[in-house]
Amino acid sequence: MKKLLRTLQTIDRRVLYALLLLSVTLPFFIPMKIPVKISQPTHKLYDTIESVPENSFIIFGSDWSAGTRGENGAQTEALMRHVMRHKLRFAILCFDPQAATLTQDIALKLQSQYGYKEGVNWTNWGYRVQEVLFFKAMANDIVKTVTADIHGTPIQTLPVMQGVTSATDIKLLVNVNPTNSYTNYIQFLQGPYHIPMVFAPTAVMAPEAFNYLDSGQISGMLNGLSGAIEYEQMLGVVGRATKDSNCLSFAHLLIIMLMILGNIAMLLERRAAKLETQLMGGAA
Amino acid sequence: MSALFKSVHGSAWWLHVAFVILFCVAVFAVLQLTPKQSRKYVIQLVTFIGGLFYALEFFLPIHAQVTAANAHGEGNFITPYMDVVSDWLTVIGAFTVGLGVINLSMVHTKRLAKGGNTAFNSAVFFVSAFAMMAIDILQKAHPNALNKNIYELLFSGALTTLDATMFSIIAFYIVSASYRAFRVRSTEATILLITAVVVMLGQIAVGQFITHKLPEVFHFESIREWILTLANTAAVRAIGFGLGIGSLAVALRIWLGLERGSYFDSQA
Amino acid sequence: MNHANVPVQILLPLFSIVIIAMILAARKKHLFIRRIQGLTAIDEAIGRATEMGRPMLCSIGLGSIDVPTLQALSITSYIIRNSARFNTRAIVPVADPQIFPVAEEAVREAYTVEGHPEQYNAEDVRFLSDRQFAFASAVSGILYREKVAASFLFGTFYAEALIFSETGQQVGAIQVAGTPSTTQIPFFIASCDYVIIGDEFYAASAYLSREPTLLGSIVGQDIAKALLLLVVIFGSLLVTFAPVLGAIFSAFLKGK
Amino acid sequence: MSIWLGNHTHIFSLWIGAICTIGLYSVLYKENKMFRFFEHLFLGLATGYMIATTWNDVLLPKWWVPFHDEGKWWLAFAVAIGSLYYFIYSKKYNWMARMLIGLFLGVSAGQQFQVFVNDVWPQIYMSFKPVLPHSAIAASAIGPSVNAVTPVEAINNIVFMVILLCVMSYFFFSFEHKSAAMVHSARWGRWLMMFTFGAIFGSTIMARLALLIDRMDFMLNDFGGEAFAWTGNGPVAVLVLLFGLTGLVLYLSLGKKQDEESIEDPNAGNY
Repeated sequence: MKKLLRTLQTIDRRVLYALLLLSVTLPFFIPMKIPVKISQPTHKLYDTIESVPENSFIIFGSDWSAGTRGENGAQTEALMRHVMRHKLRFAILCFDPQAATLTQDIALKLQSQYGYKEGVNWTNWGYRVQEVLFFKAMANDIVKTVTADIHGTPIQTLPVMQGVTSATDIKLLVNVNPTNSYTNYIQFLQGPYHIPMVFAPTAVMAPEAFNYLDSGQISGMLNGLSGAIEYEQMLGVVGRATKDSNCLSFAHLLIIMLMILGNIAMLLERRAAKLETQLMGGAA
Repeated sequence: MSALFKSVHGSAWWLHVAFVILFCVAVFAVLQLTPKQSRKYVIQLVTFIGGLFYALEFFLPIHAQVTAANAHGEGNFITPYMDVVSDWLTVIGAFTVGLGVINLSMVHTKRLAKGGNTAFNSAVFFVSAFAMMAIDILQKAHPNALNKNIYELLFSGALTTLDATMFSIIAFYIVSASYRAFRVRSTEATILLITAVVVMLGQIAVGQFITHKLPEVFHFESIREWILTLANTAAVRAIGFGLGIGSLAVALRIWLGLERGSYFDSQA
Repeated sequence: MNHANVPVQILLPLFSIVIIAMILAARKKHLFIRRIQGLTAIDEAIGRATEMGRPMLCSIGLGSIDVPTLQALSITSYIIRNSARFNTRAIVPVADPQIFPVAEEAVREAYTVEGHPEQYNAEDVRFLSDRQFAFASAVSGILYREKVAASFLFGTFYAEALIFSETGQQVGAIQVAGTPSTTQIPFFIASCDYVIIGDEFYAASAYLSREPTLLGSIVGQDIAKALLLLVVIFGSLLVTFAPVLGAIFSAFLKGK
Repeated sequence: MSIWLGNHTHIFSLWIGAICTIGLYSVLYKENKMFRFFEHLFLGLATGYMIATTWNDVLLPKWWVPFHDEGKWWLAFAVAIGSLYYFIYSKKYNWMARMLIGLFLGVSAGQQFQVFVNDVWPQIYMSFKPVLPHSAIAASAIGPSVNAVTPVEAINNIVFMVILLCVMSYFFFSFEHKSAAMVHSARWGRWLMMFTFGAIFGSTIMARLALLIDRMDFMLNDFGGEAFAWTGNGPVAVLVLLFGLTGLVLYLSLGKKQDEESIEDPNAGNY
């Protein structure tokens, strides 16, 4: 018994690692759907996109790379599904070189499900540098600033860009961004041109962004992976996030259980030691 | 002034560059004449001027300043020079990359000479560094399919995967760290344990399911949100105030040469 | 904010003057600083490394030439000066090319000041990589292979914080950490032996060196913090009892 | 060659990715030769990439093109000044390098004012919290409109202010915390910080787990789905392989457990 209590407090870390590996892989193969509660910021985001008139032109800013794909990839997929279902025209805009191709892949994967076509319903402006200067110039003249899409096609020839010339033609800003450069969107597009903006940060960055949500500068927000899970549930689809959700639940439960187990074993051992000293007649 | 700084090409360019080099060598030679005991004042002066430029630009009153790039610009008389100065500083700063590379090469060349398994790894280092550098510069200069594909293999196939893998290793370490450290040994550790567990339960579907029959205030996700938006903001803000003032004090000490007891002391 | 607005132009110079005045006033006086537990542990950690005859790791974090990293270098200088007389080796991994020459100079200087310039080894101030996780994997490698006995983690850290401290924990190093990156402090707490929190990071050099000027700076910082707190309390009272005036005051500070 | 590589880039990339992933994960067992190899590969690639991006993104557009192609000869000064850094290796001229370092120290100190204002300033006026409830006030000639404060909000604001004051009181260093109020406030400040740190820990766990899940998604679905498609069910095949490997490693490590040091940390909780 004593030995067991000790062992439970000092499980080899490799065993812990193996358990974690189990808990994040098995749920991929066990289909289930645990309903989640939709949080306020997610609700607001959904309503914001719903309130944009059909066929409006929006910007889909995407600034993440492979490092945060776990969160931002799922968010991008969920948001893009909604944008496509709601029949909005969109342009992907990236300030990270990897984001341009990663987001392109997601759009290509989803487009057939919603009858979308690149160039007609959406376009990818690709990777851009010097965000602030780009925004300032783009706000005045989109065609001249952007010039061509990711394949080098002049954007004025694309059907998706018809009637879009300056910032006033943009009806919504979406930004999936693991860093704090989303504030550039707020400062240089959302603020000056009063375009509604929604934001999808990683869970780590979310607490800071609540300030902007409070002040109304951001109209809705997806908080990390859990935001994406809620969103898929609102959309009624089972996408990447829902599958990840089960892995997440399993892994969380594993960690909580390990913490509790270690503590119980420690307390029991302490009590046993105390009892022992009392029995031995020691004045504790 | 603008007559002097005019673009030149061909042999005139070479002449100008040679002049600059000679001029700088002369200036450095003159500087070297500075007596040893006054050198630290020269360094101090340079430090002060570097800081003064940015401090003045920030503090001096501003007025509207319309430029070609920015119709709503504003600034003071220093503002127009900001871009130029930051470009120069970026370029000069970029030369430090050479120092880093020298250091890395020194360490790994020595290991190569030693032989054995360490030498093998150092060889791996040199080969991969050279390959990545060459292909990255090549694919920018000649973006043909072959270069693009090799780059794709090295960058997306290897480098970003290694990045993501090392990043995800943290998940394993979090498990071992929380299991080992979050024990009810002291008041502080207990507080840590309890809030961590409550917040974790609030962010997974299962945790939300446990409390879904209770009134909304007692839901794990509500408690989590309250902690993160209210309690957390207040404490992080208080810490931030202290950090802000602390960093301001360090900046002032470095700028004005008041730092003591470390390298910046003898520097000043 | 790209430029100072009027309240910033008033308040920020005021804070600065208070701090500078206290530094200048402190040159003669004996000043008090309260105990900071984590910092007392530094000497213990150096002693442990010396006893075991194994090296120490002094990380200055991931920052470039910026104030937190320069402060981290100050603390590192102190650690090296204290270890120089025991001839204990200190490895300083560097993640940014711009801070690299500064770190090299600071470490060399620390050995020279203590009268042991021969102990400086150019290869122990090691530039590894400017890429976050390549740096993290290389530091892990150092921790494992050099069998580091004491690990000091001061500076700006991001996600790699836990990689360093867990690896250090695995090799049995005694670990002291302090960072202005508040989000990483919980991970240090979970896996380091001693952690200094928040502002203690900026008080560290004064606490360690007991230099009068630095202690004066601490007094100045305390006064500036108190002033800042007064502004917050005043503003809160205003928005409570005279909401309209409060709104005007906030707008004034905002500069609109 | 070019076409063949073009057709196989994707599958090669998957294989490289999978091997790199397993290579780095091997450190979870213990530091070993395989990890060392991938560590050095990683370091090498990162170094090569650093040199290339410094040239491609900084020196080429900001220096070489204007200097050489556009004939702005005075940019030669940048090289001359930048080369001062290399005097760091010379005893005699070392101080020239220090001069350049001093310039950059000054610049970062001077920029700190703006950094301070951008970080801290908005937090000041955002901390003005009404601690008593009141109804909404319409905009007037004197000032703007003010939103109503509900009793719940007022209570939350009081909690906010108390936390702010307690935590800040912990960070006063220049006098001994003697008075009972100060001692208690500072102690509560420390506890409240632990409360916050627990919350940060808990919420960050999600982000880190998401990364691991993404990696496993790559291993099982991206890599397994394509490279092991011939087995009929690639993801399951990779899963089986992965656990075979893990089991083997566990068997090896637990077998040798006796001669390894105890993993319990004698100093845990003693920070």
